[in-house]
Amino acid sequence: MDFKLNDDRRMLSETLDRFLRDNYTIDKRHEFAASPEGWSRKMWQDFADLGIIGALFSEEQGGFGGDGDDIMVVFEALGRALVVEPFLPTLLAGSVLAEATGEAAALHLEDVISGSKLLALAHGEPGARYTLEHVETKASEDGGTYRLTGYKSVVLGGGDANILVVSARTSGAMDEENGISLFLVDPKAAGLSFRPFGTVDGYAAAEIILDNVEGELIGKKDAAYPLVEAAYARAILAVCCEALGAMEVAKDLTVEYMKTRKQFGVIIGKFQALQHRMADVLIEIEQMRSAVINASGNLNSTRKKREWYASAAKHMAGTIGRQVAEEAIQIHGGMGMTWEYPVGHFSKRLVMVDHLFGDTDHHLARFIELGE
Amino acid sequence: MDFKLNDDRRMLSETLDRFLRDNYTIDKRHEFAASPEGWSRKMWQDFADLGIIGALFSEEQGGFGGDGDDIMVVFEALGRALVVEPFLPTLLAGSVLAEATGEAAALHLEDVISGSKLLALAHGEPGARYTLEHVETKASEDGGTYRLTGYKSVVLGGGDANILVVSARTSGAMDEENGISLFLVDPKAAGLSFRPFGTVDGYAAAEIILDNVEGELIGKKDAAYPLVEAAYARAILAVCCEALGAMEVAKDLTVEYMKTRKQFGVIIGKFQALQHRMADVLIEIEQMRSAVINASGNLNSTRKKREWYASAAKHMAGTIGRQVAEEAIQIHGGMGMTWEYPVGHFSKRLVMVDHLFGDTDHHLARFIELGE
Amino acid sequence: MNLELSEEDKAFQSEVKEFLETKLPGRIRDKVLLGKNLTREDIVEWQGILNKKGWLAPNWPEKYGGAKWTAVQNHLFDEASWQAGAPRTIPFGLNMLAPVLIKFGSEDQKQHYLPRILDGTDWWCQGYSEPGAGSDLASLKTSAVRDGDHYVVNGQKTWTTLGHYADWIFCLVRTSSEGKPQEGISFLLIDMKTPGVTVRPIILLDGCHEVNEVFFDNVKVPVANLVGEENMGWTYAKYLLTHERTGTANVGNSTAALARLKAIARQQMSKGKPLSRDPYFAARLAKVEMELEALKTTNLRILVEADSGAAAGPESSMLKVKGTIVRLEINDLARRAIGTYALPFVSEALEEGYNEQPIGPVYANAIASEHFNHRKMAIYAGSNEIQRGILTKTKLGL
Amino acid sequence: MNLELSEEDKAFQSEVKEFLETKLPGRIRDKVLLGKNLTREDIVEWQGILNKKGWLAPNWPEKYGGAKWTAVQNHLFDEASWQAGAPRTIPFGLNMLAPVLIKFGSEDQKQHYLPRILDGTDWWCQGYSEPGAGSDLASLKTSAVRDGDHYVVNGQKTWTTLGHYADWIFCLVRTSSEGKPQEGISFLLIDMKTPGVTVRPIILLDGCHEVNEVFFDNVKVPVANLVGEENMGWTYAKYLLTHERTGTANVGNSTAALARLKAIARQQMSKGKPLSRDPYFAARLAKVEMELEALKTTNLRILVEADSGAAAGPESSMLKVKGTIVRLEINDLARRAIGTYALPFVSEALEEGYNEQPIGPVYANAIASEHFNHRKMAIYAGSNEIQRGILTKTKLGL
Repeated sequence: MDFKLNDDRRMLSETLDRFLRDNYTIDKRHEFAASPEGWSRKMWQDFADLGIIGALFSEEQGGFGGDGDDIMVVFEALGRALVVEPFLPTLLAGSVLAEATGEAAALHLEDVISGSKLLALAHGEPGARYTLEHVETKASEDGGTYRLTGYKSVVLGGGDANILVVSARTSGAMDEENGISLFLVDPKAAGLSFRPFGTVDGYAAAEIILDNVEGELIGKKDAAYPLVEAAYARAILAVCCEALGAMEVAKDLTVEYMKTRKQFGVIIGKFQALQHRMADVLIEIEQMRSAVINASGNLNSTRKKREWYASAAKHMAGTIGRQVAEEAIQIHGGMGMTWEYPVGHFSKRLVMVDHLFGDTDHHLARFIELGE
Repeated sequence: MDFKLNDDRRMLSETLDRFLRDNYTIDKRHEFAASPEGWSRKMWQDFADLGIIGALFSEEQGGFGGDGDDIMVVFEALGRALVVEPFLPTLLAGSVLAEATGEAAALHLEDVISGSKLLALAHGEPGARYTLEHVETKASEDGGTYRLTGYKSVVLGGGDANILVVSARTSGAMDEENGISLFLVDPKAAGLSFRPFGTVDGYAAAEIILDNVEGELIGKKDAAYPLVEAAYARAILAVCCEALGAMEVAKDLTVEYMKTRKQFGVIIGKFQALQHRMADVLIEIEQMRSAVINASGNLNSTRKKREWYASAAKHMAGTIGRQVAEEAIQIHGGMGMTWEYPVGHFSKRLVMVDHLFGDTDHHLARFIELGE
Repeated sequence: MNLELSEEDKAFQSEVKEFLETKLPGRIRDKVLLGKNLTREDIVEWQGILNKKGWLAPNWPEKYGGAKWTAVQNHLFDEASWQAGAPRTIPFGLNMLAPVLIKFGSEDQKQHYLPRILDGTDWWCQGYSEPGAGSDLASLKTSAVRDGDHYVVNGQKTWTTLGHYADWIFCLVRTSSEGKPQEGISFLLIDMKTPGVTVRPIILLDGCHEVNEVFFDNVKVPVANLVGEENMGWTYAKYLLTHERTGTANVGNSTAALARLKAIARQQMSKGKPLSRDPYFAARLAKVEMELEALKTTNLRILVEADSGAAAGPESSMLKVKGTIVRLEINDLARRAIGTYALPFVSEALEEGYNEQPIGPVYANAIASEHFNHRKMAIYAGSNEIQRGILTKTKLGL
Repeated sequence: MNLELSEEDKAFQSEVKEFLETKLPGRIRDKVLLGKNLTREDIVEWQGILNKKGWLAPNWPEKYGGAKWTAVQNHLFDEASWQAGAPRTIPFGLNMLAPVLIKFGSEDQKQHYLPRILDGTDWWCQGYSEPGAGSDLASLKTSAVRDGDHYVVNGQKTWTTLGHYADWIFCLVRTSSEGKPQEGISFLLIDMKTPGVTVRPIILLDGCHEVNEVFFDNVKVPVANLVGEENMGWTYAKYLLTHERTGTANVGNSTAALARLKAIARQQMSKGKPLSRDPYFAARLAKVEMELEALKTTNLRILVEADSGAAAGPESSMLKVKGTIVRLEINDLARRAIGTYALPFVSEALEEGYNEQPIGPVYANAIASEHFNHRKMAIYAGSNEIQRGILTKTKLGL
């Protein structure tokens, strides 16, 4: 057993932290989020040049990382800065792509890692809630060409992708794991329409409507479910790490505020009721860190263990995230409610993370099922 | 709408409170609980003479009360003193008996109200958990005589009753509401055996094993379920009121202790973390009181409303009881862990109430079902 | 005890229901039910309708326009209004300033200001909190210095809700620095159009403009605008805290919100069943419903008792704490209920006249932003920590 | 990072498992697994077996009998012992006195006392708390006044666990009232057979005799029984707090208890299904299991870091708080799991030789009483409130 990062990861962590400290203040973040695209192309290229995108993929995928530890290091730092650039869609779609295809993927991934192409995975649908096996979008074959029709909802990075990876049903019933296939779709293809939007916490996403759109089958027909599930496990780990980073900052900002804000002639940090609540927050964040380590350490374990620990981490990100978010706002009082003061944005992110890749209750049910 | 007790109930409340204050200190309570029977015959007669047993039954049942308000007044006072005498079995079995039979009941109830006879309802079984429709005990008819065979578990007051009311299946499957009938059984009847015991919080109960025991059918054959359910609703209200009384005392003892116990040179009542926790306890107890008022006010409402509010009250008695019990012990520290100091006994009662007539989760599920 | 409504109250309930059904404009109702932004005009319109019926200020003395409602009737009106999707009335003039004027104001002040509150001439806002004086309100610093027949006011107020709509502001100002901080505070009425008054928006974390900073730079206020006696403002402000309780527990608001949440939960599907039948969601819903059912009774117990002349007490602290916990929990369930569609946020869709098709279900757009916005409930009007402190002192005696 | 055990640790784990399977007497194991009362002899017997293997005091320096275990090995042993139903070793001599003696005691004291702890000659108990000095330990009053080559000790200790079994007690006593309260405390070893020492039982709320009051009435204690320097006792006691952490998080104990709880939940039936498939019970179980899985890692992270020479820190406060919360939650689920059979309590059934058929399932009898007894965990060795205070100061800097 070993709970230390190796030297490469420590360096990656320091590099990224330093870069974000220098280039990604909360004001910059608001500026990027408020821009027309909702994020910064320039920053994205800088991240690529720093090797941060490459750190998410293994050497055989063309990157130089791709382990749980890499995801932990990168996304915790991104969470501390509330980075709005499309790391989550890149990880999610990149993971699927890398596993689904061999050489074709390598070519695409090379461009993704260099920052010149953007990916998104269009998988979720309005009727799916958080289940991964619910796919209504249909792909029908006609003379070797597949055509896709359906509706994909809240596709992270969906409005900006140069390549869309779209799941569709080639056989089986609506809620079956078998029968789902993956397709590469050109976002400019005929029949494709987008409704891009920003999320309430500042990230770019889109609804994607497919009306008889041409797609290129990648990977084995009907057998995409395990790939999608594995990619989501990586994305769950990533978003939990992001949440962990945001928790740390929300806690630190709150403790700082408690040291400076005076009421009744003393700093509010002297009020024992608040102290004990923050001590609990501290403990819970340590638990969150451990849950993330468990999920990371089991990313290459059996499917059952990987998913069990991923669900535990995501459930805990939901409960602890809520606790940290609420305490941070409440202890800040009015200041916590403002746009201007940073802490509220961390709270928002912490709550909304619960709506990505399955919420608290979804992963509770899943944890129970997997444990049976 | 009116939230005041009428004059009769106010007098009943004052009489009982005064009597308990004068005659039922915590030391007396321990003495009664530690006696061979586990409670005091003399106290029981005194309660009867004061009219406390009669207050649980309506005039047409031979008493002079029987409303939700009567149950509230009596059981809250009993809970404040942790009275170990068999009020709950008397209410439970008496309610069933009064509804099941006409004149026969009146005769028995007269003796019960005067204190000369004791009743118990033997309904629960080892496989039933908290469901009321699960009855495996069988009653078979042979020439007009019924004979009962089965196992009844944790029968409150079961070891001391002069008359047992026993439920048994006369038709239907193990978990059906239809097919349950009620029987009067003489505790000295052949084939009946008892395993009396004390509960961990000091109340008398027994396991009852029936091996071809003669029983007298009361009420309509196969149709006892609604009577049993209605009687349990009354018992649920009663035990929630008992819990409410115990909560009030546990809170008061804790606040008293906070005013006298010094650590670090000040009374611990000055520690804000403890203050806020006790403020929450205070609020929760007021909520418990309201839940009890809701259950009481709907006791004669439709079945659905009666059971819905009863389940809400019992669920809340479970959650709030736990919170009060734990805070009381925790804030007392070591003293809360001792037999000698009273507060721990209130905590024990509050936790164990969760195991009577359905626990927190049982009533949560029931509340949901009834609300659908 | 008796939980049934009297015949009289039942008749009142029907009257309220019918009034709301016939008089509440559908355009306004739809905005409220979908969480869209109400304009100043919407609110003024609705308050005008209520005023015409004589129901805008039911708890004022009859001679000023009150309706002599009992606590139960107040509760019934509150509940029905929320259920129907009526906007809340703006409390600053109606429920916060008016009781103070009625109790402590001069006859001239009453004659002048009260009718203008009712008929919508004056929109009032509240000037209590300051950057350094939130929970510790008594430490406020905005000063009013007597200069002939004027006070000269300097300082800053903050968290001024709808201050950008207001014509007038009632302020706590420091007129003396002698004695305890509470002893040098006065209650002053200030015309927002007076030179030297500046309103600056504070954007909340949901991106909305609702509260403001108000700056006073040598603002001249006639001495006639002082309410009651100089340096007695703290007493007047405290009087308010124990006076108006009907809405404290948020019972009407929560009841309506819960009903809407249940409707959503029946529509949302989870693994092939309505979400309302998912055991974990159903459990969350049931727990908050149990709490709310109990809170309704706690609320009525306290209101009816206060009505019957029992001393106004710290019970409103309980209502505030539990009321916000319940209300915020319902919001939390609402954002859970809509799943991934909690994420999209189209702020323009909150405005009147937005006609595009919504992203996701029509009820979803405002839910997350409202969730964040409502966190203020546990902070304003005495944070839940302040309320627990009050309970500690008054009810626990610690 | 790496969550896998090394080959060496896996081998160690097997060795421990085999040892427990072959050497732990079945009679003792059954008592532990059913929550029955262990006698003094049971414990002495098991400690003797461990001592023979060299595993009774693994963390002592090798020259006194230690085993040079790593943090991970300590954890593995702890986990396996609980799982197997081995009694816990009594920590007072082994883990609380011994490290102080080893660090601060004289060579004579080490030579004399350490072997007697190992071979079971001396059963030690701890004399820290007093009626007026619980959380605020430094306010202790039991006095030791020097009189020639003796101290004369007067006062009272309380909550003395298993004091009625003990041969010796190590005490914090007041030798000076100068300076801060912490500065006048000494660490003294007292033979329980000395005239003037009286042990009086305290019955806990589960009816069991486990802790005691110990009274000192002019008890003469040789000066040679002073550990280290006079008035330095507080430093020695604090040293202990940061020294022994393996069991603080209760991880081994909780893991075993959770496994047993799951077995019960599979046996108990609820509405025709195993209770483990009841969604609400399953949710409670899952939540505590997630917490425990995280706590295992939190625990190992902290232990491994401490092992690697990082400064001993306040992290044990986290382990204490979360560890007791998890452990007590498992108890709470256990009492829920057995339904109505949580109620019956037959205290004789906890004693050896009780042969009657149990009331309800055989595993049920001790569950409720143990539930109440275990509440002590959140109180003793620094209550969870004290731990939160430590975290506030040290980790939050408030």
